[in-house]
Amino acid sequence: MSTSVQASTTDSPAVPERELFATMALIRAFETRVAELYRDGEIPGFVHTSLGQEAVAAGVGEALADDDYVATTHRGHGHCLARGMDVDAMMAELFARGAGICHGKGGSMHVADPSHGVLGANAIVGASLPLAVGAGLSSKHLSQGRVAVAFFGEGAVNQGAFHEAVNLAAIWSLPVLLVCENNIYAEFSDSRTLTRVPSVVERCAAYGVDATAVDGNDVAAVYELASAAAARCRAGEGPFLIEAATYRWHGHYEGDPQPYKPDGEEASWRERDPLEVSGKRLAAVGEASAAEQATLREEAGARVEAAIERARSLPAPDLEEAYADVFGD
Amino acid sequence: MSTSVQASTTDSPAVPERELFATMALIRAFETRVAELYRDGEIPGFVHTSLGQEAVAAGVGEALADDDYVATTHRGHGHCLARGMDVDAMMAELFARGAGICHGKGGSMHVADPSHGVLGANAIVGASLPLAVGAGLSSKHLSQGRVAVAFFGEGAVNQGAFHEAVNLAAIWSLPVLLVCENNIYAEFSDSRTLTRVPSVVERCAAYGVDATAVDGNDVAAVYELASAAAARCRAGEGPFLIEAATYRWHGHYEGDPQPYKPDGEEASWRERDPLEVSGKRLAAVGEASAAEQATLREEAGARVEAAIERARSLPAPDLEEAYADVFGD
Amino acid sequence: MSSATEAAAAERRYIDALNEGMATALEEDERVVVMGIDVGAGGGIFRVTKGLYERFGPERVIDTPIAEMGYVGAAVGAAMTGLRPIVEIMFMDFVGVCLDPILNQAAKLRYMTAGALEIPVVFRMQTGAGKAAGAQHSQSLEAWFAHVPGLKVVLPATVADARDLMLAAVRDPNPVVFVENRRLYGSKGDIDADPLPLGKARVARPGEQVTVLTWGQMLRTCLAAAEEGDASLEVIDLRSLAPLDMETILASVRRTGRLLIVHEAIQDFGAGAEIAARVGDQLFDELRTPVRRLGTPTVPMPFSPDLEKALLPTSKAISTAAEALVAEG
Amino acid sequence: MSSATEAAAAERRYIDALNEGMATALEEDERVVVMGIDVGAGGGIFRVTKGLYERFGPERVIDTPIAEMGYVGAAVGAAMTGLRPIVEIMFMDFVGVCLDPILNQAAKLRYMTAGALEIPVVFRMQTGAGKAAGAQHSQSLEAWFAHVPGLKVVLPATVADARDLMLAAVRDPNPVVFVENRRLYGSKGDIDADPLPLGKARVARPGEQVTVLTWGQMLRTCLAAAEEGDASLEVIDLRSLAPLDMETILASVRRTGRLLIVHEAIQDFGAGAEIAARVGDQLFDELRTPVRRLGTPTVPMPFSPDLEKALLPTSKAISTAAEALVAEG
Ligand SMILES: Cc1ncc(C[n+]2csc(CCOP(=O)(O)OP(=O)(O)O)c2C)c(N)n1
Ligand SMILES: Cc1ncc(C[n+]2csc(CCOP(=O)(O)OP(=O)(O)O)c2C)c(N)n1
Ligand SMILES: [Mg+2]
Ligand SMILES: [Mg+2]
Repeated sequence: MSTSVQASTTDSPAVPERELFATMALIRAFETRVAELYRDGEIPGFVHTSLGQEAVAAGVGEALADDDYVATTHRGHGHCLARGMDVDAMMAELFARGAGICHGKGGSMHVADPSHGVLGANAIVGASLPLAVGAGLSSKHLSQGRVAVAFFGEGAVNQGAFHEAVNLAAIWSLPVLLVCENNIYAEFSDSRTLTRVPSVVERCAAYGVDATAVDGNDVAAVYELASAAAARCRAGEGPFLIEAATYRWHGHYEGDPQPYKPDGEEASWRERDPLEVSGKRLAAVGEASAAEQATLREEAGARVEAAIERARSLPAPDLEEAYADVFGD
Repeated sequence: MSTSVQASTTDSPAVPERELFATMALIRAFETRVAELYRDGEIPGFVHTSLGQEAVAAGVGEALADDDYVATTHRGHGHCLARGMDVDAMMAELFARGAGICHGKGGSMHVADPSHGVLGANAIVGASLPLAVGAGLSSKHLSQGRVAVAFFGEGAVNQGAFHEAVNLAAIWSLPVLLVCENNIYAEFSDSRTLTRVPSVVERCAAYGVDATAVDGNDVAAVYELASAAAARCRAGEGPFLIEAATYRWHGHYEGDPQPYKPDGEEASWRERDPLEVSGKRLAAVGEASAAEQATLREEAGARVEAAIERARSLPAPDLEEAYADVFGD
Repeated sequence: MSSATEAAAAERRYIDALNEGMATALEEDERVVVMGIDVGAGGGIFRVTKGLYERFGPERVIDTPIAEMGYVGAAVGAAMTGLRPIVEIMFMDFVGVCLDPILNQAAKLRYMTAGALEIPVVFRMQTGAGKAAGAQHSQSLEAWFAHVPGLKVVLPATVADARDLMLAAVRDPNPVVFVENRRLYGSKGDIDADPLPLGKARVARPGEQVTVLTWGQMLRTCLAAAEEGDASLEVIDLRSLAPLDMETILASVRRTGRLLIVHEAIQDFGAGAEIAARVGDQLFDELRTPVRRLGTPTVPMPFSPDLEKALLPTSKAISTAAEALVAEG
Repeated sequence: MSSATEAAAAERRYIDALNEGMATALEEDERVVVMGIDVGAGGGIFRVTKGLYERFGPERVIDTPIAEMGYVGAAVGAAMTGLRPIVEIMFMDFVGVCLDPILNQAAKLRYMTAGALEIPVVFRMQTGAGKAAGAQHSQSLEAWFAHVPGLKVVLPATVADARDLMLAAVRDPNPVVFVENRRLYGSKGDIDADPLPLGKARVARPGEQVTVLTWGQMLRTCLAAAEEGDASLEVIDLRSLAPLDMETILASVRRTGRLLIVHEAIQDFGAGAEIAARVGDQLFDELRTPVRRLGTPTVPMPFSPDLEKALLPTSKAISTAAEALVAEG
């Protein structure tokens, strides 16, 4: 049950590695600066960055069609960027500006852009799962062929919402792609101590849902698997779970001193930097030299810098915003 | 993982089949009369009987020590009787009398007797599981060697509470005995349509918890398995799950017309009446002849009749009862 | 002439009017689906959805496992993505296992996305005491939902409203908590030609001396009190707690100078308190007597029908309280 | 002399007083355990339980998976069977995933068993807005719990109460909802020599013209208003919503003739309504002016710090409202 989707070189589309790299570069630049801006007090609230996990967001994001749905978590910036959320509007949101994508009412933990299928980051662990199941139900009911993706961490797997939602996706055979980013930690805890079965793929057998583990720091592998899985969903074969092994370079939240990370662990993961894994391949096949990669990264940095400058210059929301959008009519 | 506890004839205590039969006879008599009394309007509220499932209650109940804990469900009469709950006080409770075991404030769905370790029937599907995990935590923390049993139906397995509780019992290695009565139906639904993995034993692998299926209509088999499992719990080997295949002869609630049961299904289960399965064995080994069995059943009937007569004669609770026991001081 | 139109002429039961409301909603809008435990093939545990499965099929009338967090969350996700689900929570007490999708998702995501997400979902919940269902199946928690910005809360008390408010709730672009009282299911009445909109209270019986404000099942009790007692009572059926039609309330109390609020829910911190507080403030100089409330005392609902009856407001208690107000000033 | 006693002399932070209360409880009673997500090795996400794990070990200070329904339910089960758990729900908003054990189990099982079960459990929840945490991490839902018979609800506003109410809650034989406001964690103050019992309100500042009743974090704002404004305010720190100390409230309002209730929670259907309703009734002839309330308007809490600030009651708004009352009569 755990390997029924293989990244087969014959069926799969060619891997758009250059685009994947560029997306990762954008996420890297965005998260790096957000961490600094948060430290410096320019971004308020809670912030959870996905530095080190860029390949999952980019690989899955690129594998989806434009109108597919994504429901994500407190650590959702990368997923949003990979789905094409406007960098300016997103940065402005983190800055709590009126021109933010949610008019300053959502913030980092709630950035959303339904026009890009992004149903939102979510501050409740596990909440993305039932919501994505609902989106999958809509897609099936309305015969839209849209895939609904739920991103979640391995920590969320212990939540009842995971259990109930995966079972529903299974019995209703919904086009739901379950993407677990297993970054080892849930806050300060090593998730391997919080279950006897740390493999999410194995746990998934309880629902009769096919699942495959993938190297979450290898964007091409993620892309190939996600493409195949999305195609399967679209073909009406029901849900599929991807467990992407990855690592968050930063703390649970920005500022977390991370005493719980054993010596050397982070360093060894940083050695497998998703951008370098991909970059090596790009250089090897001659798709993008080191210099070209540096340019892509600079462009990403400049894009983010421009968004920051713009965000800084924008005003806070009008006070009327506080009272708007509670109800529709 | 699914067969690590075997009913081995050498280690197991001798099966007290006569006692088991007597307990089943008591449950049968009790439930049969409760169904009638409910139909006749003598018992108010909601009533869910366990007719046909007596072997699970008796087998598990007898396998436990006096101070073990039991948390059960809306269908809990049998479990309570098997744990020695006073028949008079229990019947009086169902009649909503002041002398009821809960002073008329609990009723069928909430009969409880902490003095017999019975933490109560419970009207919330799945609620027995976290409560039993808590009782197991107490037992372990206070080094009491008490086993905490959670009874639940196969329908409850789809609840988040099941998922979370089993995982907790596993990682904390608690003396929790999980007893799933798989009677095929959850209300009007065939539970096999509500999951892709109808075997609860299989689903249990997701938690790394050992589990064994048993013929829930064979009281000796249940008893042997439960004894071995309880011994394992007591020895500090952590939780264990028993999936007992059985069938409820009556509807979900008394009065349920049961259109959902296929023709012949109930009849075929009635052919494997737990009392007859056990009775045949008792007669075969010469422990109790058919006549003696009839006497045991008559005694049980008389016991229940006496409880009914008594309950009928008792007054409703004093009105002050309504205001008592909200808080302790 | 459809059968629905024919039926509109005749007197019918509350439960049939609910069914008719759902049937009409399913008929007039493809996007409407009904979801819940046994709402489909089984026709609902109380038969409220009887026949809908046969008429609209399993894709529109969807049976769920016992997994409220999952399927209520899925309903919310489906509502965000184009469906208009009517999702049943069998007993209001069960919100204990599935509040997050209501509290943190449905109620807030329109606001947090600055209106980009629309969430037209109806949460049907059956509520109320008086059937000896015990403390876990008898609660009236409407005050909780009224306290949550972003939720509408309707409580049909009449046969007409059972249909009309159902239709209004389904057509509303916002999440609506739809509270049905089990004791009303068998009550009979006519359908109004001209439905009152959601959000308007209704003067159910004009009177001169005391305004009696109530909702749900207590309307009948208040009307009985008006018949039985000596004071002239103006009985208002509030119909919805959010929106709250203060205009109708204030207009009535301005005339009578006296207000008695009656509800089945626990009086302390119940919804009546809000209305009492507002009227006490806004009509400080016009009130002849203090605003009084009559609800259930602060105890869990006991199983015993006698105790239950002693706790719930009676028509006698209502008329006595009203007369006391008249005597006071 | 223990370090706790030494510390008692000096000024300390609210967060340290909470920690000290838990430490003392763990010290004085073997049966006390602390449970929650990262409360152990990690010392708590806000460091409230810092050092307890090192001092009392992993069996007494227990880390849990992200599985609130499971571990909160287990805490309730443990409380029934001999332990006295202090269980943390990290943000009050998360009760959406674990209300059942609080609402239907802890609050009701003593009553339903006619006192046979005692459930001494403390539910710690951190609450409040003002930190740009967004709508899913900023709610004050104390009114919900106060509406549930069988729960005590305490809300320490001062450093002294952080310790004293914690100890009182742990020693209480009933389930206690213990509400901490994150914004108070860093506030400083002394420990009282003579703790006020749980259930008594405290006159935090005597005054003549208007009684200002509040709790939790708003106490500081009300005290500031008393300093800044022109009216003479008597500020009462309610400390607990259940029990509700009407005696202290009525005595004060009898003298001042005016009452302003201030809370951070949404004003509509908030806890202030109950007190306003009671005072409006019981002091109808003595009130000089209507009872006024000041809470958050009926909108989800926006992320933007500017909007958040605009919604929360300020000292200016409080003194203005108080002055308006004085001007009114
Ligand atoms: C229901 C709920 N419980 C607890 C939290 C607090 N919390 C936020 S993130 C988090 C850890 C999540 O771990 P994981 O799912 O592995 O995601 P990661 O942070 O590693 O991306 C916790 C416990 C929450 N937001 N919601
Ligand atoms: C949380 C919750 N959801 C739904 C119900 C309604 N309900 C009561 S019993 C039941 C079916 C339970 O099925 P199963 O667990 O198989 O137990 P059985 O009735 O077969 O013994 C349901 C849905 C409930 N009591 N609690
Ligand atoms: Mg993680
Ligand atoms: Mg069953």
